[in-house]
Amino acid sequence: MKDVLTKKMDDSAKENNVLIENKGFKILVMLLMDVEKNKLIEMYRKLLELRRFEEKCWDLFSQNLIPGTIHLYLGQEAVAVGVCSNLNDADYVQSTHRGHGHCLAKGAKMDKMFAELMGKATGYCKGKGGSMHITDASVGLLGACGVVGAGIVIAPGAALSAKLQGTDQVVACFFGDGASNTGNFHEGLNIAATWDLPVVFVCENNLYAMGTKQSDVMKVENVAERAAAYGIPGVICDGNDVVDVYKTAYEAVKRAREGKGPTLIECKTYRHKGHSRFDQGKYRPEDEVEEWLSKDPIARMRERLLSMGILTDEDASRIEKKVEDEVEVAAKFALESPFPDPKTALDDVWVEESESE
Amino acid sequence: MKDVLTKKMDDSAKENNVLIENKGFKILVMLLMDVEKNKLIEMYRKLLELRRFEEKCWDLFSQNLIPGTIHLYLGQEAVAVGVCSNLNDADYVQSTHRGHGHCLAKGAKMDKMFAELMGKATGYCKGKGGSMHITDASVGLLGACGVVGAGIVIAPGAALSAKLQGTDQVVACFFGDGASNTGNFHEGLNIAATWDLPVVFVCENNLYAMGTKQSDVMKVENVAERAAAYGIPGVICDGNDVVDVYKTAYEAVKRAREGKGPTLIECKTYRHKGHSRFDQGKYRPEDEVEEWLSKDPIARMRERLLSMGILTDEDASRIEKKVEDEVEVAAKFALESPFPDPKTALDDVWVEESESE
Amino acid sequence: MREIMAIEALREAFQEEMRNDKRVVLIGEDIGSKWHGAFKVTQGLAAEFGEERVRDTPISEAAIIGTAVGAAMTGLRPVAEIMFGDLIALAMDAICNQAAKIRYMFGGQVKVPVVIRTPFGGGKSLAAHHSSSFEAWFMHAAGLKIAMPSTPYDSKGLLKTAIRNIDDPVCFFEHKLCYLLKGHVPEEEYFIPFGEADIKREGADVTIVATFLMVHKSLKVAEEMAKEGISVEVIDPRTLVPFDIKTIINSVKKTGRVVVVSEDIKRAGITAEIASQIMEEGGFDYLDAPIKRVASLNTPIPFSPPLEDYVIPNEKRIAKAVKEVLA
Amino acid sequence: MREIMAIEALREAFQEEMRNDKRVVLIGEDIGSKWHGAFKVTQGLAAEFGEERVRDTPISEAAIIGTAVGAAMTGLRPVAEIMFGDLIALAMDAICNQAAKIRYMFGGQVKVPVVIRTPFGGGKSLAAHHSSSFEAWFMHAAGLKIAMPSTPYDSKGLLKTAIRNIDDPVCFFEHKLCYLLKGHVPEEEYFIPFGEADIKREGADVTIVATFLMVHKSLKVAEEMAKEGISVEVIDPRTLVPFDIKTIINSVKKTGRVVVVSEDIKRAGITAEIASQIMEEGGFDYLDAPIKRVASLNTPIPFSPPLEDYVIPNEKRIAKAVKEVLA
Ligand SMILES: Cc1ncc(C[n+]2csc(CCOP(=O)(O)OP(=O)(O)O)c2C)c(N)n1
Ligand SMILES: Cc1ncc(C[n+]2csc(CCOP(=O)(O)OP(=O)(O)O)c2C)c(N)n1
Ligand SMILES: [Mg+2]
Ligand SMILES: [Mg+2]
Repeated sequence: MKDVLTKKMDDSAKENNVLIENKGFKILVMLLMDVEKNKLIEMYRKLLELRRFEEKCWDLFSQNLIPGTIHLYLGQEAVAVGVCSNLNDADYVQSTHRGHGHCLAKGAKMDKMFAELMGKATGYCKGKGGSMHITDASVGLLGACGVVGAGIVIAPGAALSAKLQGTDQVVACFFGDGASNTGNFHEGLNIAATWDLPVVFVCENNLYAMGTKQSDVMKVENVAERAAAYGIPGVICDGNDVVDVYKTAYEAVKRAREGKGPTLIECKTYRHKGHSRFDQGKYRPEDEVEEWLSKDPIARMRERLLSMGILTDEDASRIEKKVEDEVEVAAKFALESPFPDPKTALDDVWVEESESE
Repeated sequence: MKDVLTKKMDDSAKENNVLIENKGFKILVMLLMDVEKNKLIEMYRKLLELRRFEEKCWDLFSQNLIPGTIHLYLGQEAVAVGVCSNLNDADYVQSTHRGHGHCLAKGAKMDKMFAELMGKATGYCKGKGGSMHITDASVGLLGACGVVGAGIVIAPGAALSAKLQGTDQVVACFFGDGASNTGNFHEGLNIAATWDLPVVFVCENNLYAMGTKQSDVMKVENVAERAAAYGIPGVICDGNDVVDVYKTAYEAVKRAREGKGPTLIECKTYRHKGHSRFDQGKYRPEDEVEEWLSKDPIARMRERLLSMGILTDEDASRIEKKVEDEVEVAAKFALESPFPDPKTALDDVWVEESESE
Repeated sequence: MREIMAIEALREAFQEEMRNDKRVVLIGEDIGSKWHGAFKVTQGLAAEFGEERVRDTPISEAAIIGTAVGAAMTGLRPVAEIMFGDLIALAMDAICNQAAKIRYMFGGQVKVPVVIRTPFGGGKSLAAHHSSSFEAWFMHAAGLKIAMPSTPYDSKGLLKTAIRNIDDPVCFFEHKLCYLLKGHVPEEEYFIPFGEADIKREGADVTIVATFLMVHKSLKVAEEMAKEGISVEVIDPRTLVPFDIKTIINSVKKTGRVVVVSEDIKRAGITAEIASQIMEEGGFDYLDAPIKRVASLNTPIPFSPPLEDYVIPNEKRIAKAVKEVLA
Repeated sequence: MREIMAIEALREAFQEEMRNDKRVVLIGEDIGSKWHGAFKVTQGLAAEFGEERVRDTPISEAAIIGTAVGAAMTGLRPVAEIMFGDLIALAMDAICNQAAKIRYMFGGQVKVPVVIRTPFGGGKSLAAHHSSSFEAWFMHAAGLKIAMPSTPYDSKGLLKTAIRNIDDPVCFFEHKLCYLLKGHVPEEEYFIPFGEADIKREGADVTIVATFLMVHKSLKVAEEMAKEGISVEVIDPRTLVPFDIKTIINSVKKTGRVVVVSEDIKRAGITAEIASQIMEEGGFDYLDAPIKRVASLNTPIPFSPPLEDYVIPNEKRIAKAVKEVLA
């Protein structure tokens, strides 16, 4: 069970009368009591997987091996990992144009992802989707989406499926600060709220939508405040702290699974690179960038685990080495894979027939 | 000046140290001091005009003299009159599918309105628009609109015009409770808020969107609560009390005119008839209907003015007679007007040419 | 033989399909027990199947379709309704960028068995926001199948096929003035396959290809023409995607003359595509005259009856076109 | 003679028109001084004209158009930008139900001089949400004028006309792969009227009607064909509404053979309308072979280069069609 960690933590906090404000630290105290160490280590490993995967992407597209454009998840890893660590295999995730992290965190495999990004026949979408439509339906992904905000009306549909079919599945729906200004945001949150659907809306507020500062296009400081318009809880968390994200999502997922309806979570975070392929992010003040780089979610988690003795330097190195090797193997698979036969462009329009020329 | 009334009222309230909670009553106290009686009488006259106009419509379409469908404003008169009494001739009004009241309150003439509703060549839109697109651009109307919510993104544009052209015009944008669930509501309010545009968003919450109860399609009790999502004021008023609407809109219009940005006003009101032509409103509980009918905005205003001595029974009868006569004259004009030449269907697609067949 | 109205035929299709398969759910504005749908198609369905399966929504066209798409991707077979065809403009992204493209973009990993219903057409003096015919937009969006029944019989048979047998997104378009037309509808279950045109009347001199209400207007014209000794064949394609060009070409081989009639505006409308396909797929060599298109004039639909009548094709215009191709 | 890129030509048009008329304002996502537009068309404009007149917006496509429409109705001459053509699906109501219909519905009381810009087209491996060509949708919406320039010269001249001289709503479509093409552009002010096709190359044997990037591909084909002694005329209509059918018919009278080439998908695309108009407006009697349409296959645009190349028309397919109409 995914939620054992938090439950044990809460129970034992009560028992021990631990009174610690910081949620992340509170969990770490529990861990010192040896509760579910592995969960935290696994989250760290995941963070690292997302990081190395994206670094390799950066590398590959610098070599022109990835066509089109690409939106890297670098810097936001704690959000996807923190949220998805609360999900079961059967749960759904609606992703965005910046979707590699969501895919990996939900369990997609790196080899078929690299292959898709490179437009290879062995990719998840047989080369038809690329970065902006990458998905692995077999692990509950509803897909990356090139239209900002469009997934926010699709996610409630998956939740409706779960509700009507009587499963306890929940849907995590990711989107950016910019997406919260779209009409789809309003309609999607309202319908999910009205119908008490099991959706966790996760806004990754990285302060910018392309070059546009969030504060220039909305008069509220926090996207979470918008939850009030739908009569659902709106919660803010530190999107660069995987433990805080985990804990915040835990409550929201629980609420959704119990049939109590959606929650809007806002994760304050930052992207390390520009918006997309060629953007250098010059519109962002240097000190702002520096400040956020110093809050790197992976370094923070590593340091914590080390300082609390959950991880030794050697463990850490071993994990890091392993992830790096896996990334290389996966990229190699993709590099060596063939491009699709052009005629396959006619497949997959319809379920039964192919299109004709 | 349209806003003198409220200003005088406030000043003199301060001077006299009047401490009366009810805003409507407070104004009446001022009136007893003989401040701007005429304003109130004019509002009453307007209310009556809207009422008699719609009653005549009801009559005409019962005789099959109005083609298509029609959404009567009966019962909601205090909203249009209360808001528009704050507007100058140069100000704009964005109307809805239920737009007759907005048009009349902003100064459209009954004769050309009846003619349009009947599809006559002498109508405001030469028979091309009908009830759902009725408008008089010469008095600042941006038009009725058949697509629920669509006007909410158009209104900010008119406000942008005013702002960039340096006028002090404001835009009153009307819409229903149902419209507040559309994506356009979200995008329109957000862009107006972000740009501090002079718009007063007026939600006429009549509890229903066709047969759908507001409380079944949103989890917040008041549409006004949604203002919080845009960082603008949200205010509720008694939509069946023209004085309360007037006073509430006064503040919002002032704010807009001073460049301080939009306000969302929610007017709680009720439609007396069904939603449209053939609807009998059977989905509404009888006691609810009764309760609201007892709060009829016109009867209330009449009674008040009488009891406060602003209007005598004779004055009232004279006004009523006059309005009724005007309605009859206007309807006669429309009835006697010709239908348009079919070929004129090709005009007005383009500014310069006509379409060809 | 039983004659019922199209709205009854559609309702019957829903009843049968909803009884047959729990995954079929209806999503739309005012389709439930308070209003029963703007045209009363869904009357009684909420009472029989409950509000969980016949879901009234907020006025949120994008979310109506988006939610249906998400549900279709995850195991339901939703039927989403947009109350008036014009309002489908508010859901174009959900329909044409999402529903239509998802399977393809994802390399066939998922299917999206959603049915999107909406009524098109004028003739009721509802003016420019409630009278449009936008079917050409969807014909031009890769990934959507499209049905547009003209009769009660076709309505039931095509809707049942759309719900039960087609795993791709279907746009199921209806026509406001066809709703109350009566016609023969068997009480037994039946399915009409997509991609099979129906010859509504056989003839030898001219082929009319028509959809929706224009089928009925064309049939009247054919009847009138028969009195003058002109034999008109009237073909209703019934589905635009897939499109049964073969049946039409066979007819053209016989008649050598074609009039294509549709209520959507002429410019870039479905008559253009149908005429082009006829030319390309073998018709050119058999044609004795250029194909005539009869469609609405290139204007929004006006409110006033004399104007509206002028813009939308009527029997007179159809007859004139028939005479012209025969001239 | 000065040669500049289309993005520079467009920018110059903006500069001239914004200097000329204060009422011209730009509204769109990331068009200002932070990003300069996704394709850098608006670079420098915010610096020169200020943020009040070059307005960055939230990600709110419907409000971008709606706001521009409201502004146009009340005295401004706004130019609204949708960052990618596919996303225009989010603003279909504002464009096709409001901008297009308002003047008509209101019986001519107002005008709506708004220009709506967006880039269409594939070829950049941007996949199905950033590569579509939806111009046919707008050609099928009564009340919109449509320009789609293929060269820098046409870009500047048509944009200036759209902003200054046309009081109706204009859809001004651009093509991503035409942006960086260079061509001769006069430094002086000039205006290209809507409704005048341009013969990009004269020829006697076959007429190619093409738009956007297909003009350039067709010109290459024409050059190749010339070597084989086949003389190809290439006509670019430049505006879809109004549409200059006369110039095309005159060409057809000469050549008797036509290929229509467009990047939008074939089914119900602009090639259907163009082919139909040619047939109806006098072409039929002069045609020696059925008109051939070359367009994208009826699929969403795939991501991977070999797939995308297969779906979008290339020189080979155009050449093949030319040979076929000549056969
Ligand atoms: C509806 C829509 N509008 C515009 C775009 C172009 N675009 C792509 S990403 C992006 C910014 C999105 O910002 P945000 O939602 O904050 O996500 P982030 O990129 O910051 O992760 C924009 C404007 C788009 N893809 N879809
Ligand atoms: C976008 C849209 N969806 C649906 C409709 C059909 N319709 C017309 S009026 C209406 C109800 C509107 O409710 P509300 O906004 O509360 O206004 P009211 O009728 O109560 O004045 C509906 C659903 C429409 N015209 N436009
Ligand atoms: Mg962002
Ligand atoms: Mg209402």
